[in-house]
Amino acid sequence: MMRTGTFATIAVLLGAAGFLLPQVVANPYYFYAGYVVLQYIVIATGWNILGGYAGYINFGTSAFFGAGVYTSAYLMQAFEAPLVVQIVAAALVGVALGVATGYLTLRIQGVYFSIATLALVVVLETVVHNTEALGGASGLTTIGPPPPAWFKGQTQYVFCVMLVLALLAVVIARWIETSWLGRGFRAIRASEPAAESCGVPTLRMKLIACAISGGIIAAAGAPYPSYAYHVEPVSAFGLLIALNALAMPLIGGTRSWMGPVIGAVLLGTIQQVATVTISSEYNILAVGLLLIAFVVAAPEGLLGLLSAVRGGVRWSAKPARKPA
Amino acid sequence: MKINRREFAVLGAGVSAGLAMPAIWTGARAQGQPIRVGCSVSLTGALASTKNSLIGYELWRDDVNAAGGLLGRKVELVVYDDQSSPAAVPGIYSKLVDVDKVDLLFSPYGANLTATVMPLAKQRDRIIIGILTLASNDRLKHDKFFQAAPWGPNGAEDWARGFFDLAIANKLQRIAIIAADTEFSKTAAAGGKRVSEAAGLKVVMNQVYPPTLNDFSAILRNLKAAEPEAVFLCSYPPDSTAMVRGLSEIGVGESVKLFGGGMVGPQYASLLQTLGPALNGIVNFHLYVPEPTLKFQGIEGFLTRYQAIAKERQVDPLGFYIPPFCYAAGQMLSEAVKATGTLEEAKLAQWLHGNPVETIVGKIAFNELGDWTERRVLMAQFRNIAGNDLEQFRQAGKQVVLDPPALKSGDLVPFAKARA
Amino acid sequence: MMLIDLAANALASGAALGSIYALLAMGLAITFGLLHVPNVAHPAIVVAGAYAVALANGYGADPLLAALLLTVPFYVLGLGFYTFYSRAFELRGRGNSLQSLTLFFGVALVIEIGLVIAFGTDLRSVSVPYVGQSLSVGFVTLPYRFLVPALVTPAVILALWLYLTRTHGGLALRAVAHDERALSISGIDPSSVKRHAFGLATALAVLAGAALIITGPVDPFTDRSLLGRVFAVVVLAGLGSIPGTLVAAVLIGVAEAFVTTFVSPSWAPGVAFAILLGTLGLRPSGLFGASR
Amino acid sequence: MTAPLLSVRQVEKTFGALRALGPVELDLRPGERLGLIGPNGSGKTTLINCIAGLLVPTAGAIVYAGEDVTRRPAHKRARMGIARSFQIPRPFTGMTVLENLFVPLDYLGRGAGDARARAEGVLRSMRLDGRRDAPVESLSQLELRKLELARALVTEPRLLIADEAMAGLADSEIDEILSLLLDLNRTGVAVIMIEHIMHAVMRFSERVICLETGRIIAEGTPQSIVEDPHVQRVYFGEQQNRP
Amino acid sequence: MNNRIVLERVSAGYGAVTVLHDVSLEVREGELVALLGMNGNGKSTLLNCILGFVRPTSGRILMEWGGRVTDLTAMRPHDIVNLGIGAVPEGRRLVPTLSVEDNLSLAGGVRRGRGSPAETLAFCYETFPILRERRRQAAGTLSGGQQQMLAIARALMTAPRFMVVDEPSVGLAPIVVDQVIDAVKQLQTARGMTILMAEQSFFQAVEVAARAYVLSHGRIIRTVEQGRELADGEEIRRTMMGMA
Repeated sequence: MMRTGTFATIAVLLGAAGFLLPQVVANPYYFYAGYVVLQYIVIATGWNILGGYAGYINFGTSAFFGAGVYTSAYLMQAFEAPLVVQIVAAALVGVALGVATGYLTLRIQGVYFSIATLALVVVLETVVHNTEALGGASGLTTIGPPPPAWFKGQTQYVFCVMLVLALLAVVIARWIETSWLGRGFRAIRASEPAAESCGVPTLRMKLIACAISGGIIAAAGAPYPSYAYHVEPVSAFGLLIALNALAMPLIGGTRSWMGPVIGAVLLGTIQQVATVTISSEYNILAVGLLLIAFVVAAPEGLLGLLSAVRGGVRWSAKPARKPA
Repeated sequence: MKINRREFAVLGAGVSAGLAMPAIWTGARAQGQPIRVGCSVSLTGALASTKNSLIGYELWRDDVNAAGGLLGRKVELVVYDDQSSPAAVPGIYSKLVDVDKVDLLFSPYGANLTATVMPLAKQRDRIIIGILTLASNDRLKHDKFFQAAPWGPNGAEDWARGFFDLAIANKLQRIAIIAADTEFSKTAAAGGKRVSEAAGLKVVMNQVYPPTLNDFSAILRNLKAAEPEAVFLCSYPPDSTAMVRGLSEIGVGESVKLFGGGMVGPQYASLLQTLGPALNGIVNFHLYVPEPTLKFQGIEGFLTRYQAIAKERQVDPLGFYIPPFCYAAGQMLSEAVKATGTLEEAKLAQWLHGNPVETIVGKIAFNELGDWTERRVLMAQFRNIAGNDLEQFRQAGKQVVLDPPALKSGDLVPFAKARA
Repeated sequence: MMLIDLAANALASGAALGSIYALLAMGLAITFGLLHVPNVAHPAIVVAGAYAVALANGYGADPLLAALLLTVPFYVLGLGFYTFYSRAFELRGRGNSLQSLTLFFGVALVIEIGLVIAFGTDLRSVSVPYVGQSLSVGFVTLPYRFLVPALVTPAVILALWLYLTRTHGGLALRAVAHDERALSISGIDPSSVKRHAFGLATALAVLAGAALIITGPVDPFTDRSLLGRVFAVVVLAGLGSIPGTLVAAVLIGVAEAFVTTFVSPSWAPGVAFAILLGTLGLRPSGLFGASR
Repeated sequence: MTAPLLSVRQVEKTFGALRALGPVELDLRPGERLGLIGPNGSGKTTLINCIAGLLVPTAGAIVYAGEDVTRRPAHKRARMGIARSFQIPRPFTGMTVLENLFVPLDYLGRGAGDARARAEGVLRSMRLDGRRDAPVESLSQLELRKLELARALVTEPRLLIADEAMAGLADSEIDEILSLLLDLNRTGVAVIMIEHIMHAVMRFSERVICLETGRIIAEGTPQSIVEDPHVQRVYFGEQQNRP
Repeated sequence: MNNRIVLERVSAGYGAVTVLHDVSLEVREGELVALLGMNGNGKSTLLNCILGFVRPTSGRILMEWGGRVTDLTAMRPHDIVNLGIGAVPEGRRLVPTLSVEDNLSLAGGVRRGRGSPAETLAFCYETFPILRERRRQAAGTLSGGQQQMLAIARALMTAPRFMVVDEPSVGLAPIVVDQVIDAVKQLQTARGMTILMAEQSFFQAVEVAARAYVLSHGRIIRTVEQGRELADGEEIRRTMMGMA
């Protein structure tokens, strides 16, 4: 684990670099592509708090993402709310949705939980389809006020906003990981009865994990209307978001905050690059094969692979003692 | 799990290299001479059936290059797969504009995907040709947008107006409107409702259904009960199929004289072949049918060449619907460049606003929003379809044009009679 | 009168639709329900089956008959698929649901693109004489397009039931879900039973594919819209309950038909999942599941 | 006689039609060492799960430190000083040994300031301090057993339930765990020991209870238990005269 | 012909724990041998080694039968069973949702070239009439003793030459314990079956067995030949109870 000082320095430097980037890099394309990668960092990090730390696999990431997208799109349309307000509101909606989902975990576990979250996506998508104020199937066109001049353009602006969100998400994830909260989550993942016996209020902890995770994922959706200028249910609740949300932490490693970040950067970048290079059905084929290859060859993710290569026995049990 | 600083730096370097890759890759290519025209096509995902538009672009490119190119330069296409996902489109078009430095743009297919490009096109003040998008420029009013679809000047309301004109002309009073819950269908349905109300027709049923529906029994029963004289249906290929089958299975009742209008699907060979005689009597929109009244210059040659390629690529073997308009989209650009002798977009746009373009889908004149000044959506009635042979659809008389009057090749036969 | 008419028709078409859902979910009820392998690629396999059936139909074969013959190669395909899966996970004594989910997502993507490459992206359908006609009994009218595949389900369930209760292989299959060691002790290799179960589920997928493509046209990405519903059916039924699968699927089908008829078709997909969410909240083990 | 620390009053637990436990009646003095024996499936684990709060009894009451805790969740009982180890060690994977001890310290909040010092103290007393920063995945069986106990002890409970804490250990290792438990007991902690390793239970316990098919069939000093005919029957079967 | 099962210096364990240390024993054709010891001393691990569920870390397990020697050490459980080693496992391992007869036919349905399943089934019903009476009933609804009998009958259905029986008396009422142990004894006396039985019910087991091995902490601490048990009984008992 990185030292807190190092981590804080890197975070601040990255943040500062991000804000200087529009002054240095003229080509807006990198902000478009970077935005998507950053968005996935936030989503994967948020997913990992529930899925990686606490061990509850959320299939329905797109429900939270879509809720965030629509909250902010609606606020933009109806009240011309500034982006900050949209993000905060989206996060709150995500937290509320997370708590509702969390109540499910009080009763159901394992695959049942995962399927329930899948159902959540369909229910929310249906509601959006049938709500005139949210534009139904046609969606909403979301063109807001021009961004502050410093950023040189809308995309640079939302990129920086997403960078801040990504840093925030990672800071939260890292804080959780090293704090009592993260120890509680991981205790739940390892064994709920043992966690209970150590005084961990597992039910409340699961609610908290769902709420934080949901809030972060929904926040990741909030700048989307400002990025794409148009929202509609199919992409807001798309399967790709849910798929990436679980594939990215898996590829990076689910045990530490760094895993989802590495996975999101790697898979997100590959997808972005593949979109504009391979650019055919072979693109999706490559992603599919990549997933299979990772699961088979590096099931603990890159970080797991790295520590296995480096530490050898560190993560595996010692060989059985030789009998006397 | 520990990662030390050195390893983190290595990871970081790898990631930066990954991000920088497209720049390195395409940077070298951008040195070339050709005029580059860029767009995204839905090669995968829900809209993948529109990927035959690529053949339209390619044939246009080949024709231009065979004639010596534009301004003495070859034309080159830069095409990416948007996976039918609107979320992927902004990044792709930024890549096209900012990295690949394309000279001219086509939009992605359809309104939802195009909605995410229009702000970019307007901000960068670029010419963009809309590929079968509907009402995409109504809000932004970008003066360099030109539509490659014959929806007419007031597309959202008017593109299916021919259907209502037919209803009025045939003195039909009671109308039912049924639409799939998708952008295009709903826009059309809403437009249809306004047109009907303005014309004093009575809307006896107005219903939206999810695009995954494949059992229309319930809707058809409700429809029968409402006793409409005309049924305006806005549907997508799978549900169009289900609805047409429902017509044979459940029926719509004796009252219906006019059925169809906005069904996407029976323009494609696969559905024509599947549905065959079940289509008889349906009056539906189309963009091109092989009727004698539609002998535009070059269209037949285009289709012949298209069909050879399509067979090989396993895409729609007829190619009546989208590909000619993609070719025409290219013609708009090449004609403008030829006429003005420049690639300056302001001049090209000015020329396109001022001069009609001769294309393989007819002569096109644009209004200030870039829409066609004249609506040229066809309302064609399926007649005398026998069996499931695809060849018959290449003949005249199978899809008789009823509207617009200028292109008319026959008159409405009431629905039940045409099916009998 | 009108109301009864509509309700009766909704009931009939809902039941038919549900019966087809059950067929779509049947293979998953075996792999996921009995073997606990979260095979999210199942709908993709169903669509692949539908393509195979369409191909055979192109040569004039009846889709259901073709599907029946195709069960053999699909069965073999399933054996291979499971062997790969177990090599990747089970034999190494690892593999959690996250990993197998990701694996199967990958497989689903590969199948989708495989279909695109092999057959293109246009909608495919089959031609059979009974499409476009319906059966009318009193005021209830039911298209054969739904009725015929819907009748396949009870036949499949009957066959499956006979197989599970009357044959040695079936007994082994029921036992493996419960206790692999009980099988070893009976002298039966549990991993070969599981491989066989996977083959069976894959063979069922081709029957489901035939049913799917008789009801309407299919494209390589159709699986995405099936995924949620088939999982909903299996979970609602309670994992592994074969008759429960039919009841749950019919319940969903009828609920959808009623909402379509009496509320609005656009609410139908959500309603099915709302039922699922409600059931999970109140009776987590599904409608017919034993206590966990 | 002092008030009991724990009273199990007519507790029963059924799973469906199966009666796994009870009715069972049992009192435990503060600082007492109680052995709980019985064959597999006799209800020992069900009983301690009811005491620790992982199961809610079907009938009866559990009174701990004067309070009725029958329906209180396990984490609240942990807060009241009931600690337990598990038969199959359940370390918190993905954490180091020290972090494992932080979990109860975090949630039971004993001296948050000197948590680290406390944890290290417990590790020292368990002779686990050498493995402080090792990931739990790398621990040996003995170390896992010790970690299980350390995690239970770090918050200074008043009652420790040790569920087969010595299973699978070598004799010297059993002695090591036993002496740790005796040291602990000397500080006033009551211990319930569930164990199959008879010589360990007999050496450790002041009082032994034998369960069979969910009921207490014998109770008394180790010596009297060994000689109890019921216990003998349970463990050795009926001694019949050969015909 | 010297038909027998031999364990040669077998050690085994789970992960970091070694449960069996260097255990050697043999069971000759026609013998009923008992394996005694309290819970947690390695009886089940030993039997699971024979059955292939636990792989020994060292040592060999051999089956010498009909002049052929087969090394069981690396074989898979079902192959071992089909070779002629019937198993009545710990916890019985019946399939509770299947009927009595289905549980039996599951085991009888594999082709092994020994005995006819129909005859074996008849023999099982003859030996345990209660199973015939309840043959349509789900195994999970039987009483403990009946389940144990079913487990024994199921082992018979695999047409074994040798049977491994793990604690048949566990969790049963005293009267039923006698019945079950008698049934096992009957298999030996009436059918000439070779049996290795792990048991906690010391006296009953010693009484019926030709020889008993006492297992403590994974080692054989004592071998008791039949007829000597009464002299040693008290001492062994005290050792096992931890009072020696």
